[in-house]
Amino acid sequence: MAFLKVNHLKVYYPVRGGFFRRVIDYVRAVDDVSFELEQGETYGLVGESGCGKTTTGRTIIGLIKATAGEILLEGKDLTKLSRREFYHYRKDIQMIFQDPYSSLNPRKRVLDIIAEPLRNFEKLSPQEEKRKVQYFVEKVGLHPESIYKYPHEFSGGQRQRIGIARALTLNPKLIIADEPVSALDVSVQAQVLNFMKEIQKEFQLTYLFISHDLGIIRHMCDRIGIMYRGQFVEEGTSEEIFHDPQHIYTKRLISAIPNPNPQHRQEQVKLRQEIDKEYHNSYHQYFDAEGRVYPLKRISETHSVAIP
Amino acid sequence: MSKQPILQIENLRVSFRIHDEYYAAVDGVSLTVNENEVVAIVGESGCGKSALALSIMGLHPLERTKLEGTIAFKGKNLLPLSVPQLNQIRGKDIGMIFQDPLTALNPLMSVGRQIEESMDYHTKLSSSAKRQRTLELLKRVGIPNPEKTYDRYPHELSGGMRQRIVIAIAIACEPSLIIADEPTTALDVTIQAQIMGLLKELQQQMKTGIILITHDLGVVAEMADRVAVMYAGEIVELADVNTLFSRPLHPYTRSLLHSIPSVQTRKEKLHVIQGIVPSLQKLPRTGCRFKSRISWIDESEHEKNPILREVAPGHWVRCTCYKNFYFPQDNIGDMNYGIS
Amino acid sequence: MLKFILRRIVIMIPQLFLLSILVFLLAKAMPGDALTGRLANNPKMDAQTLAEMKEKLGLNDPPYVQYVRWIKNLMQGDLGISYIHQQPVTDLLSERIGNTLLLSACILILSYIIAIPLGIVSGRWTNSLADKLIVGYSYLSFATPLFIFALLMLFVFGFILGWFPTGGSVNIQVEKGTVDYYISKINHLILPSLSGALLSTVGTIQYLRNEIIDTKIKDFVKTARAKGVPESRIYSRHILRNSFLPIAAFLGYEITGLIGGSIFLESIFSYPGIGQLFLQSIMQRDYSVITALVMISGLATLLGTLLSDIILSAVDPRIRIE
Amino acid sequence: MKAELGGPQQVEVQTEKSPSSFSIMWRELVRDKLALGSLILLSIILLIVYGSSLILDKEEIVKVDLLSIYAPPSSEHWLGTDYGGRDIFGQLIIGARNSFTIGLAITLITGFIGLTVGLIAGYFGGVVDNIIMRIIDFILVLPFLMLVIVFVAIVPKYNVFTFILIMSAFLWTGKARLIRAKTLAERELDYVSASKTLGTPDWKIIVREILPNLSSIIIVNLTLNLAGNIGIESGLSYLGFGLPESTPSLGTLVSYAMNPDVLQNKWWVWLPASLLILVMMLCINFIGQALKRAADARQRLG
Amino acid sequence: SSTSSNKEPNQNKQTSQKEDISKFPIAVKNDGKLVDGVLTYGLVYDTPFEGTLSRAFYEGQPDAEVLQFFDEPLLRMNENYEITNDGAATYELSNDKKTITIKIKDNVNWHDGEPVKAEDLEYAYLVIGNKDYTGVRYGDALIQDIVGMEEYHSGKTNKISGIKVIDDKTLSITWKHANPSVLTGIWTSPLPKHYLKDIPIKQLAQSDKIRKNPIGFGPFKIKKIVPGESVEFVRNDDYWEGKPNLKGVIVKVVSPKVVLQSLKKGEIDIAEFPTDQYVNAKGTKNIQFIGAIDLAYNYIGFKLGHWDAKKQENVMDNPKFQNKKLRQAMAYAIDNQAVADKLYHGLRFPATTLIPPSFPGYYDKTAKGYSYNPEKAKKLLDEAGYKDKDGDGLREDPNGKKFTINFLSMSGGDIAEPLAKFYIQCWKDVGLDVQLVDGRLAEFNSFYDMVEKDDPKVDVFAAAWYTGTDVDPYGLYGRDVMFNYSRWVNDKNDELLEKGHSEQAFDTEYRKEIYNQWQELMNEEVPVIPTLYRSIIYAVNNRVKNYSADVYQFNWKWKDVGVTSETPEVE
Ligand SMILES: Nc1ncnc2c1ncn2[C@@H]1O[C@H](COP(=O)(O)OP(=O)(O)OP(=O)(O)O)[C@@H](O)[C@H]1O
Ligand SMILES: Nc1ncnc2c1ncn2[C@@H]1O[C@H](COP(=O)(O)OP(=O)(O)OP(=O)(O)O)[C@@H](O)[C@H]1O
Ligand SMILES: [Mg+2]
Ligand SMILES: [Mg+2]
Ligand code: NI
Repeated sequence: MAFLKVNHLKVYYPVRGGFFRRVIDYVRAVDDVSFELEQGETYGLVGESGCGKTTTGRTIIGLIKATAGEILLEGKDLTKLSRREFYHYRKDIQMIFQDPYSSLNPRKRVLDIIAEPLRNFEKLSPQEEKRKVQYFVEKVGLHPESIYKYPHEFSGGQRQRIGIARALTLNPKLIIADEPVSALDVSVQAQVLNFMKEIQKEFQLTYLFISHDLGIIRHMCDRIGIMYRGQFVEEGTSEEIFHDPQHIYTKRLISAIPNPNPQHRQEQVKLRQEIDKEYHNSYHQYFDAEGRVYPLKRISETHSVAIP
Repeated sequence: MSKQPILQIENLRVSFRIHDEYYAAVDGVSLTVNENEVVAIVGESGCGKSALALSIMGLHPLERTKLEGTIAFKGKNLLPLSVPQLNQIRGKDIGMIFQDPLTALNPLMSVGRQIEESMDYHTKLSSSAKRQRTLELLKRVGIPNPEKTYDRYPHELSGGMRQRIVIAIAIACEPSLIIADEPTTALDVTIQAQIMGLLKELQQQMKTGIILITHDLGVVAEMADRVAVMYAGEIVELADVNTLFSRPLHPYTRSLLHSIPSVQTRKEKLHVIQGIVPSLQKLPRTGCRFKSRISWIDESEHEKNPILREVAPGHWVRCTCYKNFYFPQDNIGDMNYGIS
Repeated sequence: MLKFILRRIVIMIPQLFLLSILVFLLAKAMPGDALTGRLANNPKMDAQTLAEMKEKLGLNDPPYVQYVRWIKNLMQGDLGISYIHQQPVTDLLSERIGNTLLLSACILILSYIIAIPLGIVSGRWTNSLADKLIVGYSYLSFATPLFIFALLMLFVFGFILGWFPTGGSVNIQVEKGTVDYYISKINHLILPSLSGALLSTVGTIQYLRNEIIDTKIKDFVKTARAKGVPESRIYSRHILRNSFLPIAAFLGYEITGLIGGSIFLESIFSYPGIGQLFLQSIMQRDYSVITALVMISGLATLLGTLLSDIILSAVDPRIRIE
Repeated sequence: MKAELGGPQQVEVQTEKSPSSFSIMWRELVRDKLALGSLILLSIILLIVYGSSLILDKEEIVKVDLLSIYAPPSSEHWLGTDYGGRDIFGQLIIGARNSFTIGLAITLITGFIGLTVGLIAGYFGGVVDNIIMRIIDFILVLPFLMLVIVFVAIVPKYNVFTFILIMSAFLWTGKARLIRAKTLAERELDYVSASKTLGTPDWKIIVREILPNLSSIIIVNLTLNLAGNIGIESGLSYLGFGLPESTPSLGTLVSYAMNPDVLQNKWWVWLPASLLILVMMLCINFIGQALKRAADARQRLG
Repeated sequence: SSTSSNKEPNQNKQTSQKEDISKFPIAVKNDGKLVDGVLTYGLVYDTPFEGTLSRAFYEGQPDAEVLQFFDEPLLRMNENYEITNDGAATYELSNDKKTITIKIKDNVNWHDGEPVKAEDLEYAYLVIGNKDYTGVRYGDALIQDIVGMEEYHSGKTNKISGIKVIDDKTLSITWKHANPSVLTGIWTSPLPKHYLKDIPIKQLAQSDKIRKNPIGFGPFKIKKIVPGESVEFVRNDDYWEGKPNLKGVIVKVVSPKVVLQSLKKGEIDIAEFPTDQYVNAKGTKNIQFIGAIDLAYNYIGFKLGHWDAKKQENVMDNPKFQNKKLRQAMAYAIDNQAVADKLYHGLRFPATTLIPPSFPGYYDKTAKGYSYNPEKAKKLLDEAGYKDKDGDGLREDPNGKKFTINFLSMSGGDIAEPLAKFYIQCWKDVGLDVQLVDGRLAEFNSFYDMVEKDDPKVDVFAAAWYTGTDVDPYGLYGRDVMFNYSRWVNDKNDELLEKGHSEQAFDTEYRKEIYNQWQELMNEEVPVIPTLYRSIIYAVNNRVKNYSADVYQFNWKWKDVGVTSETPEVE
């Protein structure tokens, strides 16, 4: 059984209008999305800005209410749980946020930030609490003394680590990372990515890794789902997606990545032009009359594509 | 093929006043941009890229900024010019593209008017001629429906469209130099690819020089002719794009290249640059500024007063600390690399 | 657009309805009524006639009956009859409201005429001497009570220097409709409106100043500079237009403040308008006038906010009213 | 009236996200000579006022003395007397104390209500926010003067305390709006989402997470508000609904200037109080502006 | 007749000076030669005038001041406020004193040229008595006492049987009772029937014919009205008594705050001057001050019972102040002389009886009243059993219980507070614990609300009455009179008041004797303590001639008022 199974998830935001500000339409931020995560793997969610990645992630962790569908964590449907019941599942899913600056409360010391979940779930004595916090602080590679500092005294990468330490304190099984490095400087990105890989092994974590940077996705993920306007266009292993993309949208996405080898400039441009041409010519093969993609179709054990 | 230099920056220092004292954010930068050439400036956030770009345009707040050195545009030093004099050049001879296409556009003005505006001051065209030209520009930057778009407001356009407008503004008067400060950072990859293509195309058509500021090495590889790597206000390495990617010398350049995950190759671990860029006030002002971040290179390997040296024709590196730093895949010996 | 306005007006109805109930209850909760202690100049009155009059005025009915009667008339546009003025409230208001509107409009315009240049100077040249003086003035005006200031203005310019008339809204001896008549009207307006305006600039100055400081470091201003737009045009075309937005938005709220200020100004300058009328009616428990005035000022406030929204949507293309 | 200044839309203050904002505020205050001078002057005034009002016999000061009506300043009455022969200086001291206390109390009470309501509306949003905002809108259209009159008439004991309550009942709305707007912005930040995912209850998020981050704008706003609230009762005194005269206040003293004779010939009755209001307001304003600069990185003096 | 003051003047003055109203000239002095000029008359009020410009309908004092220029009663008064035959009509009283016959002079014409007729006066009564009438004049006992008035008022008849139009210019009115108040209080202001008759009575007060284009038969005609702020009058050449001296009059509202400056600048020629500003205004060169004693007095009343609305009479059932000695002691304890001298600089002066000196014929000059005598007050209190038993300096009631008196005083003007404070201090000095009701002064409406409704919170209250021209105090102190706020009832009082307006009382000597007895009774019983009499002062520009301070115009006429230069004198 899959560790996390998302079934026909839909998240609609109401659009109000008309005379009485009634709901006249919906933004279909996530529109019938299904995927599965196995324990210990990293699943990447990629797509253009606004395609619904964040919404998917936040719905799974319960920050946003699902409009329809199921989110099964080890077989238990999270969407059907009451607030109270959900509380117990809180510990199993944690999140790493995009912006290390706004995700840490600037008015709290690192100790208080990291201890916050402990205080909510475990009754520990101050000593125990401190010990535990220090343990995690060291785990994420910071000096144990850091716990008395405030977030602004750390660099972006260090902050992101603090965020990770906070997520780890409850021994979660699943971590949702929503663009964990996109706000970081190039030189710091690597630090965090490496570190995330390390702790994944150590703590047996499952990642749902959200990003629009295909380089990072490729580096981190075992399996990848490509999203387009709230739906999946393609899903497969990293190899399959990058070396054998099936959907024109996927191809286009991959060809758009700049090639860091100046020698291949010409070819890259040519490739891009070809794919663009293909995209325009064969558009109707991939998208229906309303410009929406077709349901996923399995083409191999691990690879599915949205083609008619 | 000999190219005409259009911009020659000599020993530029840009200092900002913080707590009554001036701190240099750009420190002794010299750089030449030739006609029809794309010079990329890369570096970590805060290394002074934007400060450099803004000083060319004279856009720093005068009361809090000190500019030293020379910025010669077509042989004329821009630094001593007054604002009205600068206005003759801004927009006409030098165009600028900003990072965030939403904030760079006036929300209350139709985009057509915003493009036209620079023509108001630099040309004597009639208003219908200006409009005509604006529509052409819109078409040129790939806006499908220029007539309609002319009267639109920025918020009604998508990010990619907006950036096209910003580019149209920059090229409105056919400048001979365009400064693009992270023109694609805020955009999705697919849009980024389009915008890069557009820029390249325009550059080739108009034979303008471009200063391209970015931190995305992929973009650099695809766009630039020459690359300047900046660290802590200084240029640490300057070379043509092929050289820089195939034979990076400065440890900082190397680290940058290795720390970026690539789609093509999958590594288990990425290279990590230790530490962080120090803040402006705490910047080391003597010695090799990168020293503190490469602990495995011995103190003594760094120069006391590192200068930018031409180690091979067109390849400049600051500090000699790279010399004993061995990279197996490099073949330094093959080439005529020496220390002059 | 029309739909939006309509919708907003529909939303106003329950608010006004609630206001009407509250106002009515409050009016009744005030001690005394229109006849309390008020027969000062009619020394001849017996208890029976007094009771009869109360009956006639409906003061003896249970409050809800009075309310229903009032609201029914209100909906037909009948605001009742002022007891004190023995005249339909609508007539009374039409006599007075013109003056107040004129005065308020003058104050508003004058205060903008004064505040906008000052705000611009102070925002453009922050921390300059001029800026400090302007900020100093705005604090001073904030700290000065309106009634003291108005009195001083009246003494200095009205009496000591004798430049302006010291009371009333128009010289009775000029013929209505003549040029003289309008000159006289303006002449009577200058002093009160200037007093009001000089003290009501602080908000505008401060908003404008802050807004300019905020706007002038925005990216699009940099873009404009990079285009080679001269500094004066940068301000006139880019910074100011954007900075005026919150002021436009504030315009509607100003109306409420003006009604409050007019009470002071009108009584000091003997300028017969609704502010003074309101005070008089409150003091004399002239219920029909009080309730009418409150309803009108409530409506004005609501319309003011609506106006602000409309202005805002007119100048800011980002806010579109469908 | 003057109290409007706080207004429906507060001046935007950008929050500096750093815990040491108190020390930044202090630094900014000390750096600004004007603000520092204001702080010192204000402290001295308050010390004198609160100190000497302990010594002064209030009964004695408000006692009518028909033998020394409108006495000009002399050694016996430093600032002369009013129409009741009461010592102006004593009234000034006690009045300043009352006015400052009133201003402070109104500021604090409205701050507290505004904060609570604003936080709740901003944090929960949706229906709660809608209802609260409608209530606030409604309060804005209420006839302030009339309500004051009704309240004054129906409260059994009209004194400083009830006055504070009445004024506070109206003046919290501006603050609630400001706090709400700030909270709305703040709750979008990830640290709030983080707390939610960590299972922290809503009330704790409001109190422990969001509130501390609003502290600097709250301080700035309250300071500037305090300045406005000090003279607040003078307008009402003019209309005859100020404090009873047995409770001296600066507003009452100032409003004596309504009498043209006092205004022109008896400066000692109203001028000291007016100046005191002015000085206190300016001091507080200068301090507030310095704090505001501290809270807004762009305007800092450096 | 009755009422109250809502304009408690503002007060003040330099400690040393003391004015004396009896030394004020009553008329202006000006020996200059008249020129044909326009005079400006200031209405000294904080509020605009209401603009109900009809004697049958007006209520506000400002309207009354406007009315005097273009309208007047048919009968004039003498210095005792008794009707004379000098006015636009003459009268004759029947032998039984129940019927008066009024004959309007021939040349008396309305401003539109129509003659003033007997039916116009009848019409005035028909309007006032009508059930649709919206004004307050029907409350007058003298009007209700007219034969047939009640029937007319209830709608049973459409004529008043007691009022007969004898011919075009002659009319008679018959009352059920003979009452000397007829001589001082009869209604003789006609309404122009030809002009108004088409308007329903209900809408008369709001009609343009009263508010915008009213007509009268007075010395000036209205030319223009700016509602609420000013009125322009022009000379009525057809005035029955001859052509007035002034070419025109402008009446405009002037705020009391700036009245002195307006006078100095010559912006207004005549204004009733706020007494509290007099000390500063004195000596102003371009104006003269004239003055007289006002028809009013201030008093402190004791709440002795309540008004029974059903029975329409006062019931004296409050035990707290039934002890006469306590009331007397409280009267002795207050120093009115000090109040008058220090707070009012002599422009108010201690009252000795409830009939003010402005009724020279009835004011008891010999009455001593209660002059300040704290020792006597203490003695009386001791006698009455109010002694300080617990040694706190305050007296307890005879049962030894804490005795607190709740004093209600009205706010308004600067002086209200120190005055109330001063009284409280005075009483405290004799050992009485007096507190302000609710700890504060009451605002006008709250004040009268509490007083009229006999709020149990109130023990003692300070108020004032304007007496009007009718000396008869019945309307203020009668058993069945609501305005008897102290609710004091006393048989002797009833008897004296009844006699005071009996047929016999047409004999002035008799009436005077009765009222002397009444004044003595009131001073002895002190249901109310008379405290102060008031002055009324007018400031008049030096160029004005023939103007005088007596409001009821018994020795001057607006027709004679003139100016001796084209422009006002300026200081
Ligand atoms: N609170 C909201 N109300 C209405 N629409 C919303 C809301 N939040 C998101 N959306 C819309 O839902 C869609 C998906 O948003 P989402 O944030 O999930 O995208 P994303 O893939 O994370 O994009 P990005 O890469 O920019 O973060 C977008 O079109 C967005 O405009
Ligand atoms: N107006 C200013 N006043 C003071 N310091 C400034 C100012 N502008 C920039 N700096 C400082 O100068 C340094 C260089 O800034 P600059 O904006 O040039 O960096 P950058 O390389 O463009 O970074 P990024 O990639 O983030 O845009 C930074 O430390 C920055 O904090
Ligand atoms: Mg997202
Ligand atoms: Mg930059
Ligand atoms: Ni080095």
